[in-house]
Amino acid sequence: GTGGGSKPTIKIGSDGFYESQLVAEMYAQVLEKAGYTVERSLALGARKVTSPALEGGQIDLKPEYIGSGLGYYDASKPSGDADANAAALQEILSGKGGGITVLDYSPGEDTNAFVVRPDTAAKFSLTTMSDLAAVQDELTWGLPPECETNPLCAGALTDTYGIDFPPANLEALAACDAPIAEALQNGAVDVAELCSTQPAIAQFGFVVLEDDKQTQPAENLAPIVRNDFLAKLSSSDKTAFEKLLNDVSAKLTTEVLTELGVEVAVNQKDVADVARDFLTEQGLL
Amino acid sequence: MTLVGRPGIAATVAFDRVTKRYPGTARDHPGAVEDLSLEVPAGRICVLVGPSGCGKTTSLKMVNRLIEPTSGRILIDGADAAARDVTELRRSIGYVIQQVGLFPHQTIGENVATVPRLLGWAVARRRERSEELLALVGLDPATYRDRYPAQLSGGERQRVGVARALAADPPVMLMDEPFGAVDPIVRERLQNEFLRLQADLAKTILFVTHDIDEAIKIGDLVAVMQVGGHLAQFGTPDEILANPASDFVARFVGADRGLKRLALSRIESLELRPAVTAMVGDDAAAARARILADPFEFLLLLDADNRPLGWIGERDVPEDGLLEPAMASPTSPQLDRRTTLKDALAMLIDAEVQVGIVVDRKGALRGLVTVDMITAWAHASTDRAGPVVIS
Amino acid sequence: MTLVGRPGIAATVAFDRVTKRYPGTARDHPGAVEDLSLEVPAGRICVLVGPSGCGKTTSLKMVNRLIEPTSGRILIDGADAAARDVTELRRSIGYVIQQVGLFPHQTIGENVATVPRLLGWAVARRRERSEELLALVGLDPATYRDRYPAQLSGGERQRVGVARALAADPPVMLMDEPFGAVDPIVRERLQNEFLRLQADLAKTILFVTHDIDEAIKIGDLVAVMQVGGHLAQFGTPDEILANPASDFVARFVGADRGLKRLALSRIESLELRPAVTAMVGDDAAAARARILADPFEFLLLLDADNRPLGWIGERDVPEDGLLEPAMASPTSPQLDRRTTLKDALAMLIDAEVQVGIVVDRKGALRGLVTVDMITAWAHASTDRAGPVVIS
Amino acid sequence: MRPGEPLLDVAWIADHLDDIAFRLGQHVLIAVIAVAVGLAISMALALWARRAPWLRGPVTGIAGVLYTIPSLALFAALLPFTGLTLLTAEIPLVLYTLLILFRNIMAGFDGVPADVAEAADGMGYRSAERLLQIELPLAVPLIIAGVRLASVSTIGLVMIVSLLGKNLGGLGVFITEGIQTFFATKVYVGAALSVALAIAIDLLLVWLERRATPWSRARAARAVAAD
Amino acid sequence: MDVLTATLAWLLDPIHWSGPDGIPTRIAEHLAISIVSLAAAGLVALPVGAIIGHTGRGGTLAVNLANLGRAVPSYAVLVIVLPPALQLAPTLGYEPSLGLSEIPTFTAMFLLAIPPILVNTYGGLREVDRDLVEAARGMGMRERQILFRLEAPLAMPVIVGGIRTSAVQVVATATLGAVVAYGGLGRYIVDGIARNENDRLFAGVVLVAGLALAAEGLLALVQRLLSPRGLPSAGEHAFRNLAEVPAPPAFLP
Ligand SMILES: Nc1ncnc2c1ncn2[C@@H]1O[C@H](COP(=O)(O)OP(=O)(O)OP(=O)(O)O)[C@@H](O)[C@H]1O
Ligand SMILES: Nc1ncnc2c1ncn2[C@@H]1O[C@H](COP(=O)(O)OP(=O)(O)OP(=O)(O)O)[C@@H](O)[C@H]1O
Ligand SMILES: [Mg+2]
Ligand SMILES: [Mg+2]
Repeated sequence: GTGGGSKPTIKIGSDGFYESQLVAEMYAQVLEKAGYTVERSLALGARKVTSPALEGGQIDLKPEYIGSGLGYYDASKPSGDADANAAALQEILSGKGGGITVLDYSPGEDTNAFVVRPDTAAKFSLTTMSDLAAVQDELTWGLPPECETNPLCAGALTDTYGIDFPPANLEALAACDAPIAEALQNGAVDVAELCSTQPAIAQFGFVVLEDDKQTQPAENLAPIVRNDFLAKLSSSDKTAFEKLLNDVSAKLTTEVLTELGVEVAVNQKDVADVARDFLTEQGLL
Repeated sequence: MTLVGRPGIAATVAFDRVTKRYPGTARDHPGAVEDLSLEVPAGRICVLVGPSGCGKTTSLKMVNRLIEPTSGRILIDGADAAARDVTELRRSIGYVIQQVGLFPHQTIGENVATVPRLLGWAVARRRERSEELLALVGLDPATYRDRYPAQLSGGERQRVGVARALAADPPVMLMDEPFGAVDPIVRERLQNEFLRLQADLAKTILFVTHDIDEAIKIGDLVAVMQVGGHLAQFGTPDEILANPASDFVARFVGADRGLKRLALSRIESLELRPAVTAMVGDDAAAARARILADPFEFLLLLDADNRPLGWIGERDVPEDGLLEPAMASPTSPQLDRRTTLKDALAMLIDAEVQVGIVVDRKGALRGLVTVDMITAWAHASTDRAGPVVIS
Repeated sequence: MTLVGRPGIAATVAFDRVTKRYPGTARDHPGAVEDLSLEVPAGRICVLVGPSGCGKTTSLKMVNRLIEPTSGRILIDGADAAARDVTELRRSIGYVIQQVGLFPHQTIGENVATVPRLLGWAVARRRERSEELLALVGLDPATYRDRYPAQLSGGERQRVGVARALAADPPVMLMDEPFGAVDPIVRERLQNEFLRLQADLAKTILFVTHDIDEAIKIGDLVAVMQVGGHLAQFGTPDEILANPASDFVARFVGADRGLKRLALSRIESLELRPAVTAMVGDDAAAARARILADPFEFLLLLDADNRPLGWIGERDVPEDGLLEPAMASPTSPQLDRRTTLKDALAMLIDAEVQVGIVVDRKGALRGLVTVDMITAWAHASTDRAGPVVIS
Repeated sequence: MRPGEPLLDVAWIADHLDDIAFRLGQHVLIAVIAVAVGLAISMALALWARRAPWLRGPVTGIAGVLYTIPSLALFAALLPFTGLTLLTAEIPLVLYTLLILFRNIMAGFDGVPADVAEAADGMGYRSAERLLQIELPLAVPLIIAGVRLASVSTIGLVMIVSLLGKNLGGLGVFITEGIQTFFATKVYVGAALSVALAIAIDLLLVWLERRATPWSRARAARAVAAD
Repeated sequence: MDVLTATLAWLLDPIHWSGPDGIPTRIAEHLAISIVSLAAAGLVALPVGAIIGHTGRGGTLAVNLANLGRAVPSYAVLVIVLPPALQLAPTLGYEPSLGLSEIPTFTAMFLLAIPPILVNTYGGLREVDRDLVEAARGMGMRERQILFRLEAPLAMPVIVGGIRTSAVQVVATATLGAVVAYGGLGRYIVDGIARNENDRLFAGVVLVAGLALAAEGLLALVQRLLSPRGLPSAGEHAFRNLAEVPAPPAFLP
């Protein structure tokens, strides 16, 4: 990394759950190495908090999932096409909080995954989501509260996979969260919407049903940063700054996200350490 | 008056070497009550009196076993209270406390009917009973039955407290400073009503007070207690006033105990002295002769119905003519048989002619009383066991 | 005693046609105080007495303006209280109430020094002052100064209350039933201490009580009030007892007011009667002759220092030989000049030989007193304005 | 929660003592600030309501209504103005203390015995002197009682602040993280420590009260002596 | 401001007044869990409170426990109870869905509801003038008669006060159930957040607040009805126990 002139202070935020924190931490560390002073506001409880925070300039930078980030503003937009999502998101964010820039997104993603217990998979011989339609009424579905209004959830299920919404047996549980995983593991639900990199999947040996018709949004991770911060940087610094973050994004494959997730959520390593080890190993520090 | 009047539902109450030490008080430290023995005959009022902290309340509560004695027995009609079922025992003993302890959430009627309800009397009988009792203590049932305690004056509450304690016509009543909380004037009235009541009911009553005058007025028997729970003296008010058993008792009953004693007896107990009298219209000369012959130098003029009109000094009786009302000069106190000797003495001291004229209900003369007669009576009635204690 | 003893820091207090009606009470309904006029000379104790609710407290509180009169003026040393700054006024008036109102969070020392602190005295002076006052009311400063009110008995608290009121040596003191909350024995003691104190201090004191006996004992002047806030009578205790102005007053002071009056005077006010005496070792024959000659039939035997040993009935005086102590039979009450006539009468009534022997401090004979002498005195001292009211 | 996970992962605790200490400290700080500010505001309101009694009802009522507003909604509403700051965190906490503190302070003033107040007036205390020298000291026990309750309550509530991120969450962060990552130990540590903290602060305040009110101990002493 | 109008509009929209996600259904669900939890808490807290209150033994312990319970947020209780509740379903043979929603929600609300009822019952009985109890005992009332005929009636306002506090905070906190897929008004709040629909969210808030106030009012009425006549109605006193103060609704993650 390069130095050159005094660097402004940057406020980095993240969503509540560990993966977002992890990536935010990576941003923070590379920027610190490059001489930026970093103020962290990690683990902001919910988008209800993070979005106003970013738009209001409480934070300058955060990792964003280009799919759900887009969905937060317009549930009808997100698609399976990463470029499209990124572009759409950029389009919306340009108008928010005096302009927000979406930098390069990661190759890897942490998208919605519909998973079942092995026994269920075996019993109904389920491998793809198309297999679900036939047995939909025999299963209890664990779907997030926003599913109904989310084209990628209710929409996709009905239109693409011919599954009625709401299903006969539905439990409304936030995706990727503790209760839904518990519920799935203990048979309170049979199909649950989790996140593809979620360690629980490995832990409990859940079976991820292949989204054979590519309905789920591209949920690649991209740094999003306030323009008024970028404006503070000399053009050279600005390029350097964007490169730093894009380099990080470049390293984040789905496998990486999953592994690191296990480190944090299963082995209970501290986010900062996990980030540091990874970056050093990747030669980014 | 069905039950109410029924007298003689009373029992003897006896303390037999009763001692109470509260836990936590030092070994050597005297108990709240020490080795108390006394017997209250059925139908009598025994007043426990003494300075604050001397063990009155403790003694009382041991009778209905709100407090259990450390040692000794309490016998009711000869039966050991400790042997009886405590609930049944308490229901058979009336209990009145200074704070009255009326149940604020129940009407006066319900309050009075408390024990009957506990005893499972029928509703009708309970109502009848509580009205009867309210009337008995001088509260109009129609007015008070449905009020709540908060709506009564202190004196009225005390009456209700007494009524409640009487409800099941218990042979024994315990009263802990029942009139302690009301002002002197009301208190006086309550005491008198209480005595009138007891005259009908003749309960056995243990009555606690720290006011010696109340004790003397109320008690058939008085037990003077001393801090440390010792019984300093037990006897009739007269005995205690006449012969205080110790300096403590003497000081407690007060220097004027002689006068207090006089309050215990009434004119009726004196041998009245005849007056030299004359009727309006009598011949003056004869009357003058009679009074001059007599050592006492005032002639008492009466009207046609023997009602005293006033005195005529012997020298002022005309030597002839007839006696006229106008001749009589200022009168003396008029007393009757029920006047206490103390009040009589007080009035005589105050009066011009220091001779009291005793009249009957119709106001007719019955005789005379003088200061000397009263002092002489006091003197004679003092039984001279032991020398007089001089305070 | 620096400040404390300083007498005569006192002011006259006068009520001039003062009326108080509490808001919300009906027009026709009488006020709490109606048209009250009376004057208390500097250095005197004026007791307001009357049944509950008669307006005593209201009257008192109008002096330090805790209550403002509806009409009329209150003059302190002739100056209208209403015209003075209320804070300054209150700080110049001592105030003692029945519940004492000690500040529970301050030590006794701090409590006593309250007004001095408000007046901004220096710390040292304040401490000195409060110790002085504690000593004055009979509480050892070393022991009590640093205690808290909760650690004192009722009686001790009352003393502290008085000390606190005296702290700034105010010319006027207001006391509302100051001894109302303590038991009769303690109360008696407090009253005596209070009188002793006032003898030194000579403050102008308005004192409220509903106990007529306390009023008579404490007051130089007594104002008897009647429910409705009317002044029923205002005068010295003796005037009120001798001539109650109305039936209400007569009933309120009680049937035995004659005796109460006796409590106001002492043996010293009697003309003592000489005794026929003889010394141990005198010749019996001579003594016998003397006593037989005298109408009174008891010889009083004295020891070498003129101290009475007892009576010898005239018939029992030996015809020859010398007089010996053994001959003297039971004695009579021994009184001294300070004994009240009431107590004297009480003792005489009680005694065997109904003659009181008055002795001096050393116990030497000064003379005799009899019941007749007392009653005669009472008779003589009653001024006969108006007929005697017979209750 | 995780299959075969020990009920309590002592190793994790051992490794994270400093982290735990930091969270604990943060928790205390946030709670103390909230109660202190709440006390100041309540006291001001109480003094005002003493002059204007009509205020009493409304103040109590409003303080009660505040209780039904979920903190998330409150945060969302505040964020644009106060940002991701301690201020944002404290505002709901402070609001939640008002009901308790205001009411106890008022009760403390009410509790001054009538005879004491009358004696004070009778001896010529000015209103301010009376307040500072008599009424406040006598209200102390009830005020401290209120502070104790407010503290325990606030300690439990600090959890809500973890919505505002790690920087402010106190022990709440452990609980949320523990839940997210199926790690019971964190949840237990978070809950247990806040209970312990509550006890500790409560005891501290009890001690403080004793120091501040020697007279009430005197009373107790006598009560014992009496019987 | 537009939030307010939007919320109002949402509330007035007939669509939201019918069907399984309709306001009536949600209120019914909300009331169901609240009432059941309250009833269960009462079944436990009233007898215990009565015993320690009458005998005066173990009071301080119970009260302090109740107060300290406040330091544990209901949300923590919820998630701590969730796993065992789910795992026990097979062995105890209830529907897993119960273990997912009802049981955790019920447990959290049950524990939340106990302290106020317990502490007030205890305190209410303690406040009864000892002289009265003495008089009653002296007249030969049995202990249970003293409890039921004297202490309980006199303490009734305080006891109902405790139930009132419990009710308010349970109603306000039962929204938590929505996190574990329970229904009730919490759904609107959770869903509103998840879907970023402020009107739905604040409609939920308003409905909960309304229901809480309704419960408050209703029980205040009951309290007045059950207050024994002849007693001067006691003014508001100081809070002596945390349990006398309704807990603010737990936050939603
Ligand atoms: N429950 C108790 N425990 C310990 N000591 C007690 C208890 N009750 C009373 N005492 C002590 O026992 C003694 C006698 O108390 P008791 O109440 O019988 O006195 P009393 O004569 O009724 O006094 P008072 O006239 O003030 O009512 C007192 O010293 C008191 O302090
Ligand atoms: N603040 C008040 N408002 C209305 N009426 C009052 C008030 N204070 C006293 N009164 C009434 O004024 C009358 C006189 O009251 P006050 O207190 O002066 O009587 P008191 O002689 O002191 O009685 P006690 O001996 O009981 O103290 C009573 O009828 C009382 O009811
Ligand atoms: Mg007693
Ligand atoms: Mg008065």
